[in-house]
Amino acid sequence: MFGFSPDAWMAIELSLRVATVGTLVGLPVALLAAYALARWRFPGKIILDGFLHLPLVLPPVVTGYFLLLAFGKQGVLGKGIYDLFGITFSFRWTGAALACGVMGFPLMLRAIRLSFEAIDRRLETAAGTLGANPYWTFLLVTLPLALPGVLVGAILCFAKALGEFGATITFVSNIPGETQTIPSAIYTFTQVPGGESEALRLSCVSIVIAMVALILSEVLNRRIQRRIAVFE
Amino acid sequence: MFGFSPDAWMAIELSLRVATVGTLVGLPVALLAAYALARWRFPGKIILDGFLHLPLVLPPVVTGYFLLLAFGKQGVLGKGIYDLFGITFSFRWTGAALACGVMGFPLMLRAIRLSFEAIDRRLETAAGTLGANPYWTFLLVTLPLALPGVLVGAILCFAKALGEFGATITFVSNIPGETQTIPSAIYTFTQVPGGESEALRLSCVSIVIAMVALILSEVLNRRIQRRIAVFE
Amino acid sequence: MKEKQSLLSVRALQRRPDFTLDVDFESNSALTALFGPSGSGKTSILNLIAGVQRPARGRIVVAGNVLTDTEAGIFIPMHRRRVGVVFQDAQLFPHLTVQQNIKFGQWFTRTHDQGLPLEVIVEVLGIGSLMKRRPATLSGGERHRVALARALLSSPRILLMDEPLAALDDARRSEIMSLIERIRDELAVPIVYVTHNVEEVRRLALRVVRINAGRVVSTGTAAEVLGS
Amino acid sequence: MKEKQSLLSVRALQRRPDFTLDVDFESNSALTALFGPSGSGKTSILNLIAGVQRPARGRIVVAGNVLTDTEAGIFIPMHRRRVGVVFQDAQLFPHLTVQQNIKFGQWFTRTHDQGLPLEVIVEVLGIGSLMKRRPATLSGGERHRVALARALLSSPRILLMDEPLAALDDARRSEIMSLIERIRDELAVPIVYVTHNVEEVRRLALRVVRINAGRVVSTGTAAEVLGS
Amino acid sequence: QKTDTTTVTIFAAASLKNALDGAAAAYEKSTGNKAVISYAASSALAKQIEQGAPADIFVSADLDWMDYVQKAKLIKDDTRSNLLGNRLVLIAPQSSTVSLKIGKDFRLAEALGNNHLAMANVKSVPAGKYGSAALEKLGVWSAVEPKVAQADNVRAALALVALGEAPLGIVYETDATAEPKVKIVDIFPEDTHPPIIYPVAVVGATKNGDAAKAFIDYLKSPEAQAFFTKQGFTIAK
Ligand SMILES: Nc1ncnc2c1ncn2[C@@H]1O[C@H](COP(=O)(O)OP(=O)(O)OP(=O)(O)O)[C@@H](O)[C@H]1O
Ligand SMILES: Nc1ncnc2c1ncn2[C@@H]1O[C@H](COP(=O)(O)OP(=O)(O)OP(=O)(O)O)[C@@H](O)[C@H]1O
Ligand code: MOO
Ligand SMILES: [Mg+2]
Ligand SMILES: [Mg+2]
Repeated sequence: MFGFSPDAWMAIELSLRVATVGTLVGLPVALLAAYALARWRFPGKIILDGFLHLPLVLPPVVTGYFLLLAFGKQGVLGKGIYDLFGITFSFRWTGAALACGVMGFPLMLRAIRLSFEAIDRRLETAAGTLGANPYWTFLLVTLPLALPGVLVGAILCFAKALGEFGATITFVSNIPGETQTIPSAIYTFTQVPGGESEALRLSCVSIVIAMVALILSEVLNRRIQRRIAVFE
Repeated sequence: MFGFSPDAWMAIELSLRVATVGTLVGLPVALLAAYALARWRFPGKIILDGFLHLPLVLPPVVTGYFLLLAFGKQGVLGKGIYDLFGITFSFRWTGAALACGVMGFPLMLRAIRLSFEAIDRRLETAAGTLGANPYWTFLLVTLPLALPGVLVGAILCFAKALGEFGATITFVSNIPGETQTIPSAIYTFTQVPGGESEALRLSCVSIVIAMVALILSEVLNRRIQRRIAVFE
Repeated sequence: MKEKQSLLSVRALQRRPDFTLDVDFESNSALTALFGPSGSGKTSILNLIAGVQRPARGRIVVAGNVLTDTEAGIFIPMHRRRVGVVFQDAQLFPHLTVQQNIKFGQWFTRTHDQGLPLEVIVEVLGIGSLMKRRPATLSGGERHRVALARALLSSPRILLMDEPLAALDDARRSEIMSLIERIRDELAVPIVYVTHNVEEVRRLALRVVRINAGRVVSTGTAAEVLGS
Repeated sequence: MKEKQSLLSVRALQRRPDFTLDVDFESNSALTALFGPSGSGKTSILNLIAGVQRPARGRIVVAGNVLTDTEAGIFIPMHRRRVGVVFQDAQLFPHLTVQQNIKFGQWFTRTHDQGLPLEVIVEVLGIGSLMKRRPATLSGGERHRVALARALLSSPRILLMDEPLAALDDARRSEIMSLIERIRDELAVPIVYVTHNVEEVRRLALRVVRINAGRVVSTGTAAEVLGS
Repeated sequence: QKTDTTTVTIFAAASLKNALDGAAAAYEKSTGNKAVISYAASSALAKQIEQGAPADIFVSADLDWMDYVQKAKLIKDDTRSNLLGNRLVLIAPQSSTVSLKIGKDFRLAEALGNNHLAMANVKSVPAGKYGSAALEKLGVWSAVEPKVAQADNVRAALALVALGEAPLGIVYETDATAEPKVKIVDIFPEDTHPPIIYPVAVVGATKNGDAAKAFIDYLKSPEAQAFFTKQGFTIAK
C-alpha cells in the first residue's frame, strides 16, 4: 500500500506506538512535576526545574548517550527497573519510547505548568470550602481547568516524539522492527544515494500523522474552550 | 580559562549569540502567529497551524535540508532576503540563528498561544469601551496578561536553540567561529574515540547557560505572577 | 449621521437559547434607569448600547449618533463609541494599579472635556488611599468604586452603569448618588443606569424603563412606573 | 476539643500593608450579621472563619469546635470545616453546569443531614430553568443565586454568606430572606451574614456585630446596634 | 541448511545501506536465515556495542572505531577483516566549469575564492579525516582550512555541493557517481591518504557466532561482492 516497504511500514507502526506510549506514560509524571513546580515551595526546586529542561538544552545525542549509560543493560536505572518491573529498555521499542518521552517531556511539563499557574486559585478555595480535599480539588477543579494546557502539552510531546531522532538512535540504535522509528528510517535513507525520495515520502507520513493529531487536539480544545469560556 | 580551547570559546560565544538572536527575532513573529491562531478565524488556519509545527515533527536534519533549499544561496527565499535586506544565511552565523529560531519556534508559539487563550476576554472588552482600539488593547491588556506565557515561550525557544544541532549543521555546516555552535562542537567530540570528557565539559557549559536563563525567567515570572495574581 | 430626535433610542432584538430580548424605548432624560428583576435583560441592553454585542436586528442612537443599525449595516466599534461602562462585576485590569486603572481611559481621549476633575471623583468615592494597590487586594465594594471612577474619568459621551452601588453601604451610596446627580445635572452626558433598588430609582431617575423577561413593561417617570 | 461556650466565638488579629483587622466577638444567635461599610473587614472575617486564611494571632470556635487557635497550633483545613460559603463574587466553577455546581458539595458529605431538599432551594431561588447552563451564560443575579444554592446544599455546619442578596431585586430578595429565616429557625446551622443593607439586618439578624475599620464597634440586637 | 531460522543482527555504518541491504536480501533468500541491520554512525554503534547491544556483527566506516571496540575486547579478534574500500574524490556542481588537477600544491584555495569547500567533519567523520590528510599531504591544507565547511556526514557535504552552496567538495566516489547534480573533478591518488577501509568483525558477546561468521563469509562471496561493486565500492584486499 502506498508503495512502502515492509521496513517502512514497521517504522510507521513503531513510531506511532513509541510516540503514543512515550506521551501517555510521561503525562502523569508531567502533571505531578508541573503541579509541584507551580504550587509548592521546596528546597532544590530550581535545580529540579533545570534538570527537567536538560533534554531540551543538550544536543539529543548527548541525552541519548546518558540514557544509554543510565538505562542500558549495565546502567543503574536500567537494572533497577528491570528488577522491579521486568521492563528492559536497551535496544527495545520501550527504550525508543523512553527516549522520545524524555525528549518531549520538558515541552509537556511547561505547557501544563503554565496552565496550572494561570488558574484562578479562588476556585480551588471554593472547592475546599465545599469539602473537597486537595486531591479532589485537583481532580475536579484544577485539572479540568488546565485541560487546554494538558492537551497542548500532550500534542507537543507527541509531535516531538514523532520527530525525535538523535537521542533515539544513540540510545537504542536503529533496528528495523524494534527501534527503527520514522526519523531513524529517514536518516538511513538520507545516508545513501537515491534515498531522498523515500526519505521525503516518509516525512510526509510523519506530517500526516501529526496533522491528524493536531486536528483532533484542536477539535477537543475548541470544546473545552467553549465549556470554560468566561464570556462569549 | 577553564581549560577550554579557543575553538570551544568561540562556540560558546556563538551559541549565546545564535540562541539570543534566534529567540528575539522569532518572538514578534510568534506573537503575531499565536494571536492569529488564538483569536482569528480564517481559511487554512489548520494548515498554517500544522505548518508551524513542522520543525517539531520532522527530524531536524530534514528541517535543515529544507532550510538549505529555501534559504541557501540558490534558494528562493535566500535570494529574496539577500536582495531586500542584504542578509545571507548560507555558512553564516545568521543561518545558525535562523535554524535555531525555526526549531524553537513551535515551542514559543504554543506557549504564547496558550496564554492568549487563557485570558479573560471581558478585560479586553473593558479596554475597548474605554477607547482602546484593538492594537492598544493588545499592547496594554492582552500582552501584559500573557507575559508569563511569553516568558515561558522565550525560555523554551532559547533552551532549544542552545541544544539544536541537526538542523543547524545540515543548513550551515560546522565552521569554527562562524557556525560551530556548542552542540556542533559537542557532536564532533562524541564522534572521536575518547572525546567524551571534552563533550561533557561543553555540555556543562550549555547547562550552566540554560540554568542562568531559567533562573532569570523564574525571577521575572514570580514578579509578573505577583502582579497579576487574582487573589493572594 | 446626526439626527434630530431623542437623546437615547434603543430598538433591538437578540435571541439566546433560553432568552429573547426584544426591546424598543426612547428617552430624552439625562438619566434613564433600567429597572427590572434579575435575569430580565438589563445587562444585555447595556452591552448592546456599548457595542460589546451586536443585535440580530435593531437600531441604537445616542444623542443623534447612530451607533448600531443592522438594516443600514452600521456598527460603530466599541472603542469609537466613547461609552463609559461600569460593569456589573467591575472588570478591573489585574495587572495595573488602581491609579493606572482609573487613568486608562484618559490615554485614548484627545479632548479632556471631562467635567469633574479626578480629585473630586477620588474624594467622593473614597479611593484616595488605594491608588498604589492592585485590584487583587481590594474589597468587593472598593473594586466597584474603582470601576466607577474608571468609567467617569474616560470622558464618555454616554455613561452606562450596571448596578454601580449594589456592593456599597448606605452612607457611601448616598454620597455617590449625590455625585451622580451632579453629573446628571451639570454635564451633558446622558446616563443609563441599571438598578433594582427602588430608592436609587426614586432619587436619580428622570425616566424609568421597566424591563421584564426581555421586554419593556412600561416607561415613564419614577412615580408613574413604580407607583407612589 | 468540644467546649461548652458560645455558638460562635471569633478572636483574630491580621495585619495587611494598609489595614489591620483586630476583632473579638461572640454570638449565641442562630444568625449573626456582620454589618459595616465597604472595606471595613467583613469579608476578611469570613475568610478567617472559613479557614481560607490563617490569622496572625487568634482563636475561632464554632459550636464548641476549635477551628483555629494560633496559640495551641490548631488550624483545621478548610475542607474539613464543613463551612458553606457564599462568596461575595459567586466563584462558580466555570467548567461545570449549574446543576453540577450546586451538587458539588454533596460529593464530599457522607451524611446527608441537609434539612432543606434541593427542590425547595431551587424553587425559591428560581434557578430551575438554569440547571443545564454554564456560569458564563448567567446574569449577575443568577450567578449569585446559584452560589447561594451551592452553599446551602453542601450540608454545612455553619453558613457564611457574603452579601448574598446585593445583586437581587426586592421581590426575589424578600423570598430568599424567607428561606434564610427558615434555615435560621428550623435547622441547627448557625449563620454569619455579611451585609450593608439595613433592611436585611432588621429582618434577619438576631445579633449584629458592627464593624468599622477592622474593629468591632458594637454588638447587640439589630435595634440596639442600628437604633430604632 | 538448518530448518529453524537464525537471525543475524548487523550494526553497520549508515553509508553502507544500499549495498548491504541488497546483499542481506540475497543472503536471506539463499539461506532462509534473517539478517537485521541497524544503520547509524560508526561512533554510536561502537558505544552501543560497548553497552551490550544485541549485535552479532559490526561493520565500521573506518578503522578507528573498530580499533576502539577491539581494544575494549568487544569483538572476536580472529574474525576481524577488511571488507570494502572506497575512493576519495573532489566534486563540483554539474554546471561548474572548474577544472583542477589534484597534485602537490594544486590551486584549490584559489579555485574556492571566497567560497567554501564542503567536507565531512575533519575530526570525526572518516571521509573528512581522509580528506584533510590528503590535502595536508598535498601541501594545501593550511590555505584551504579556513574555507572548509564541515558537514555532519558525507551525504550532507554532497548536498551542499549539489545545491550549489559550495562550489567544491570532497566526498566518496560512491556518493559522487550516484548524484547527477554533481560531477567528479578529480580523484585523490590513493597514496595521499590512509587507506579507506570498512572493517568487519563478529561481536564478542554474540550468541550466534556461527551464523555471524557464515554471514561475513557470504559477504566475501562473489555473489555478495557484486552488490558492493555496483555501488562503486572497491573490494578490500
Ligand atoms: N451568553 C448567554 N447565553 C445564554 N443566555 C444568556 C447569556 N447571557 C445572558 N443570558 C440570559 O439572558 C438573560 C438576561 O441576562 P442579563 O445579564 O441581561 O440579565 P440582567 O437583567 O442583567 O440580570 P441581573 O440583574 O441578574 O444582572 C438571563 O436570563 C441570562 O440567563
Ligand atoms: N490582599 C490584601 N492586601 C492588602 N489589603 C487587603 C487585601 N485584602 C483586603 N485588603 C484590605 O482589607 C480591608 C478589608 O477588606 P474586606 O474585603 O474584608 O472588606 P469588606 O468589609 O468585605 O468590604 P466590602 O463591603 O467592600 O466587600 C480593605 O480595606 C481592603 O482593601
Ligand atoms: O532535537 Mo533533535 O535535534 O530531535 O534529534
Ligand atoms: Mg446584569
Ligand atoms: Mg467584602
